[in-house]
Amino acid sequence: MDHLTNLDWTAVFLSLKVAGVATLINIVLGVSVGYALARWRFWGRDLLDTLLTLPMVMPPTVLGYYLLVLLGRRSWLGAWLHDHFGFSFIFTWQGAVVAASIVAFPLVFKPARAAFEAIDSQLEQAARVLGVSEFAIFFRVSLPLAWRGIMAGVLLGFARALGEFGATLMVAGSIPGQTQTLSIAIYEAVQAGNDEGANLLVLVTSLVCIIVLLSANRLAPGRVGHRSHEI
Amino acid sequence: MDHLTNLDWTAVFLSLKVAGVATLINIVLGVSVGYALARWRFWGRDLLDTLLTLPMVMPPTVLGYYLLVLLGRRSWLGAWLHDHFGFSFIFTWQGAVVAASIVAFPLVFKPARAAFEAIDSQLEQAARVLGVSEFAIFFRVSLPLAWRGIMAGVLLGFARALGEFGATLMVAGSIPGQTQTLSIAIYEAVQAGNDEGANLLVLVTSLVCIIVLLSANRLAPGRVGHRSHEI
Amino acid sequence: MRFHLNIQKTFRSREHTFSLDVRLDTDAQRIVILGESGAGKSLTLKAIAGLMRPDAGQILLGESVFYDQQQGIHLSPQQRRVAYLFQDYALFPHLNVRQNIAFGLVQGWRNPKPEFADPQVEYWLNVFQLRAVAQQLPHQLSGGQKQRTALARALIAQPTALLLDEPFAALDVHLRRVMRAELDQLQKELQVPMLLITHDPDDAAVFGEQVLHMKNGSLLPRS
Amino acid sequence: MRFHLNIQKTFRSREHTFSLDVRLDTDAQRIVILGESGAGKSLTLKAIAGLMRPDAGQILLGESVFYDQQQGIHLSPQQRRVAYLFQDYALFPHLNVRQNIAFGLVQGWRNPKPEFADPQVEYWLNVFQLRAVAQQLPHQLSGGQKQRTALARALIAQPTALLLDEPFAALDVHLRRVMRAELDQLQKELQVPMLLITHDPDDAAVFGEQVLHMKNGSLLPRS
Amino acid sequence: GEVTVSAAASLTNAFKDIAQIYQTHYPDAKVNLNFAASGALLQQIAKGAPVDVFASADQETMDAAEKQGLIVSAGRHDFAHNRLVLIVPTDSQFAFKQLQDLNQVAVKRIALGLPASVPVGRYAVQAMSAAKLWPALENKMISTQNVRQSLDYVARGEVDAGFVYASDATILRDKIKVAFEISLDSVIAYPIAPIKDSKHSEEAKRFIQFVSSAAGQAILVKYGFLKP
Ligand SMILES: Nc1ncnc2c1ncn2[C@@H]1O[C@H](COP(=O)(O)OP(=O)(O)OP(=O)(O)O)[C@@H](O)[C@H]1O
Ligand SMILES: Nc1ncnc2c1ncn2[C@@H]1O[C@H](COP(=O)(O)OP(=O)(O)OP(=O)(O)O)[C@@H](O)[C@H]1O
Ligand code: MOO
Ligand SMILES: [Mg+2]
Ligand SMILES: [Mg+2]
Repeated sequence: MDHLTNLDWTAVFLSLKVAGVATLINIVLGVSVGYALARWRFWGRDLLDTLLTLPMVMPPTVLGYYLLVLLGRRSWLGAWLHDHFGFSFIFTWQGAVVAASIVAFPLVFKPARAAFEAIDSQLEQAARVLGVSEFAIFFRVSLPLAWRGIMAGVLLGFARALGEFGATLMVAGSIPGQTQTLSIAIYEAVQAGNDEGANLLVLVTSLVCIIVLLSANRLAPGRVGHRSHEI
Repeated sequence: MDHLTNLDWTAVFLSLKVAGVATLINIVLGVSVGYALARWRFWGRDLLDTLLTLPMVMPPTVLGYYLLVLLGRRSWLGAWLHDHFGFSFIFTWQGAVVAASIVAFPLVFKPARAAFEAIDSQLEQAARVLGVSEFAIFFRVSLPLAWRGIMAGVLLGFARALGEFGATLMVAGSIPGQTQTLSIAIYEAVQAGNDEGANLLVLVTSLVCIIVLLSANRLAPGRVGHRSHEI
Repeated sequence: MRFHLNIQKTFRSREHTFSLDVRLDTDAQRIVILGESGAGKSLTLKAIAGLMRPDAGQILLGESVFYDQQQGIHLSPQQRRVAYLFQDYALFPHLNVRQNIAFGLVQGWRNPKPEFADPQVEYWLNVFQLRAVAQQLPHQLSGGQKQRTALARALIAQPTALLLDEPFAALDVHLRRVMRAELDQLQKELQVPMLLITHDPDDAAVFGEQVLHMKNGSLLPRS
Repeated sequence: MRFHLNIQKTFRSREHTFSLDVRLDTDAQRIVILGESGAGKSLTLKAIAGLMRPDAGQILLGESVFYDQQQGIHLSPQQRRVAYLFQDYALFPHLNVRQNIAFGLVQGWRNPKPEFADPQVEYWLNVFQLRAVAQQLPHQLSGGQKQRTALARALIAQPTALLLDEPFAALDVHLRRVMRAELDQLQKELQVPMLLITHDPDDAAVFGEQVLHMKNGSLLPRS
Repeated sequence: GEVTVSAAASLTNAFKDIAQIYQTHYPDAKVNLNFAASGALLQQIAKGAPVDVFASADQETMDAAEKQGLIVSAGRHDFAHNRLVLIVPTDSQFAFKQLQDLNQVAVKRIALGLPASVPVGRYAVQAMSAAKLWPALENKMISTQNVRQSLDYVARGEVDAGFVYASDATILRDKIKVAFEISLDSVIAYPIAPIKDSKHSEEAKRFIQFVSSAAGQAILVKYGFLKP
């Protein structure tokens, strides 16, 4: 029991670290890509959108296998990283971050795109006329107005990153204390017939997720200019 | 090869059926729940939202296990269904639908809620004053104005339902021609080291997904009242 | 028809408190409300339309009790069936001019088609000179076109009262005259009470059977 | 300062085609545009502000070339630095009155704080009688308060031209007078060209060094 | 030193115990255990995962590893045997004594690890083929992803019977029971081998020795495995 309790905490922190970093990456990438898809009209835009959604349809294990092929030491990229920096994604928590980011990416960029498209573009025009740079308009007008939709995607992405285990297991392995995240630990406990352990871990994961999601809701910037339904 | 080609098509149709029905269910449930969470203020609203997101964080296999406990022959519900209708979710495509729906549900309701919350409520008020019932307002004002955000979630949910295999495999088994979906077939091919088979199946799944998502984009009702960025 | 209004409502924001306290009991059919910006004119109309629930008081129109705090009555906007012109129009952005105007004519869960044809709609499209832009969406309209669309949308159903918040503010002098005449005639036909908020003395001249001044949330006795 | 305008633009919607063809060459500093609803007044101002790109023509203001189709010049709105009042205000819904007014004063990627204090902001809050509602969000404002906020936001930076689309339409007679005086003074200080769209003859009287009439997309010679 | 051991999922409980005892025996040692399906473990190793020891649940996977030159062939040996058993729910109405009994009409469904990837499934198919039952029973089979899924189906009464290893049957003991053991032509043997690219080959060798030592074998027996 003591042993289990100790194990839990490393796994909890590792999971938070992996899901947190993956979410940060996806906030940056997902919001940028969502914005680009919403604003720039180019040929094949919807096709690109669809291609970027494909990580969703692939069984995570398969995705993990492709990542292994891409990042492994035998690959061009993996070899280069290893030779120049002595670094490898395989069996490291950074590998888990890569897997979790890719799995959760569509969840972030797609709602972000929809939220940016729903903005009344006259407000961005008003900001332009006031002499504010496009860069600043993004942060001062577009982002706050798209906030709700973006947050919905980011929270989904965080939950998915926390729950992912198929691709993660493949790339990062399942080494307790190093790469064994909560969801991998759950999976392993189930496999080993340790049902109480698994239930406990599910409870812990759920609590972690509830706490993070609820605090994120609190963080949201003040209601964005909307009337309550009746005043 | 011939055998494989035959197998593909049953799996393709089965996958489409499962993901399609799951998506229909989620459109109804996810949009309703998203609307309810956006409009009704009640104690514990954000907590409920978070609880409904939890299927995301659980490894699908674990979710599948809980579903087995809930729907299996030994459960109250499973026994009742079996005794009165001779029907069981376990090892049937309907079971796969249940699994896929639950896994994809958060992806639909959360962006839907955000989209409903972003609507200018004055427009709903205008419809009220014009004597239109709340029911009709939902379909004639709220839904069209929230359309983009809802579609983003629905398409994500469809992709996820198509790609889901962990929970599906647990509930529905993997009976070729009956419950073996594309993603389960991919998983099995990968596990068996049949890489060409797996790659082919991945290609098929990706194509199916691309076709469905692209046609869904076309379906979207005309651009909802937004200026292009420059006129 | 007797029109009885007695409502109180307080808005508190961080630095500023605004108290609305409106009392009016009249048999006049045409009431014009003048008053400085921010006096509470729009809020008063909103309360009558059922879009703002007062903290206390009553609103009675003829036989109907729209609102009575003590009796716990607060009819929904749908039940009041008033014509209400929003000061900022509140046009449905996804519907064209024709559909916006026809919106209240159709019940059920589907919007009128973009080509929805109906004698009443045609009538108002002509009278308000909107025929040319009937197929355009709100964001493709000029300010005055939006205002006319919103007014037509409000007037088309048989309302129990006309509540118009600066109905001609965005129109040129000529159009104002045309529409004033049109509204004059409509009110006479329907014989329902009309409350009109305006800054234009000409409106007061035509419609001001009773002219009220509003200041700081209260109605001043007739000027 | 010479002001040269020669722009063409066609809008096609399903049933209706609208052609804008505006030609103007003037040294007047104060230009008032009158005209019926839907004549193309707002579109003309948008073209000058850089929010609508004409199909052909030139826009020159003093030494600056804002737009020249043949030379391929089309300055961004930021480069033109004009003060532009949107007919429907376009206030930022997530920022309070003070932040809206201060919006153009701060560069960088962060909005001014809700309590942002600055002599210029205080000046306009006072002059436009917005101090009491400075902390309120746009949806908590009356129509006239919105309009004044939008006007203050447009005027606060040192603009190269004033483009005002019905700036007083939502204001009562008294406030109109106050603000007209204020604008009059500002224009005299800045000495920049001013184009004002209005339906109010009093505006034309005060600001109409040159009064133009617009009809069907074109400017008619002075009345 | 440190040593990373990739072991088949079915060895989870036994290897966790072994690693713990090993570390108390050799306080300088630190064992990192990595569990997954044997096939996944092979793919990881093939793509350069820093693994020192590989313990597979079947010979085929280890053969593949050897063919790809991933392991030190000289160090490969079998460290445990297992038996194939048929399990049924504890409250089963059937009293199966032999494979032929499965051929009754009343028997509707049987859980079987996916033959293509789950070794236990492969052995079961071999046994049924040898008994001339295979095509007849084929459409009663429910393929499962792994042993645990087979166990769950049996434990929850969704299937009438399931094929697992004797070692797997130690899980969920209160819900399932072993009907009979199935005799096979070949023995079920678990191979272990050091990895060629290993940076901790000494530690790897010591760990492999410990698995085969009396202490290691005692633990394996506790979890239902047999001595090789
Ligand atoms: N939701 C709100 N919260 C706080 N204050 C509000 C809210 N809505 C309106 N107010 C305040 O109530 C006052 C009256 O507003 P109202 O819209 O009725 O003015 P009005 O008489 O219509 O003015 P105008 O002629 O400018 O449209 C204003 O000072 C406004 O700031
Ligand atoms: N995006 C667009 N697509 C099609 N037509 C448009 C578009 N924008 C404006 N129009 C049309 O151009 C014409 C001129 O519009 P504009 O807004 O300039 O009118 P205006 O003179 O400002 O009128 P008002 O006094 O009513 O505001 C109108 O008939 C309008 O319907
Ligand atoms: O279906 Mo999964 O999603 O194995 O992690
Ligand atoms: Mg008002
Ligand atoms: Mg205009």
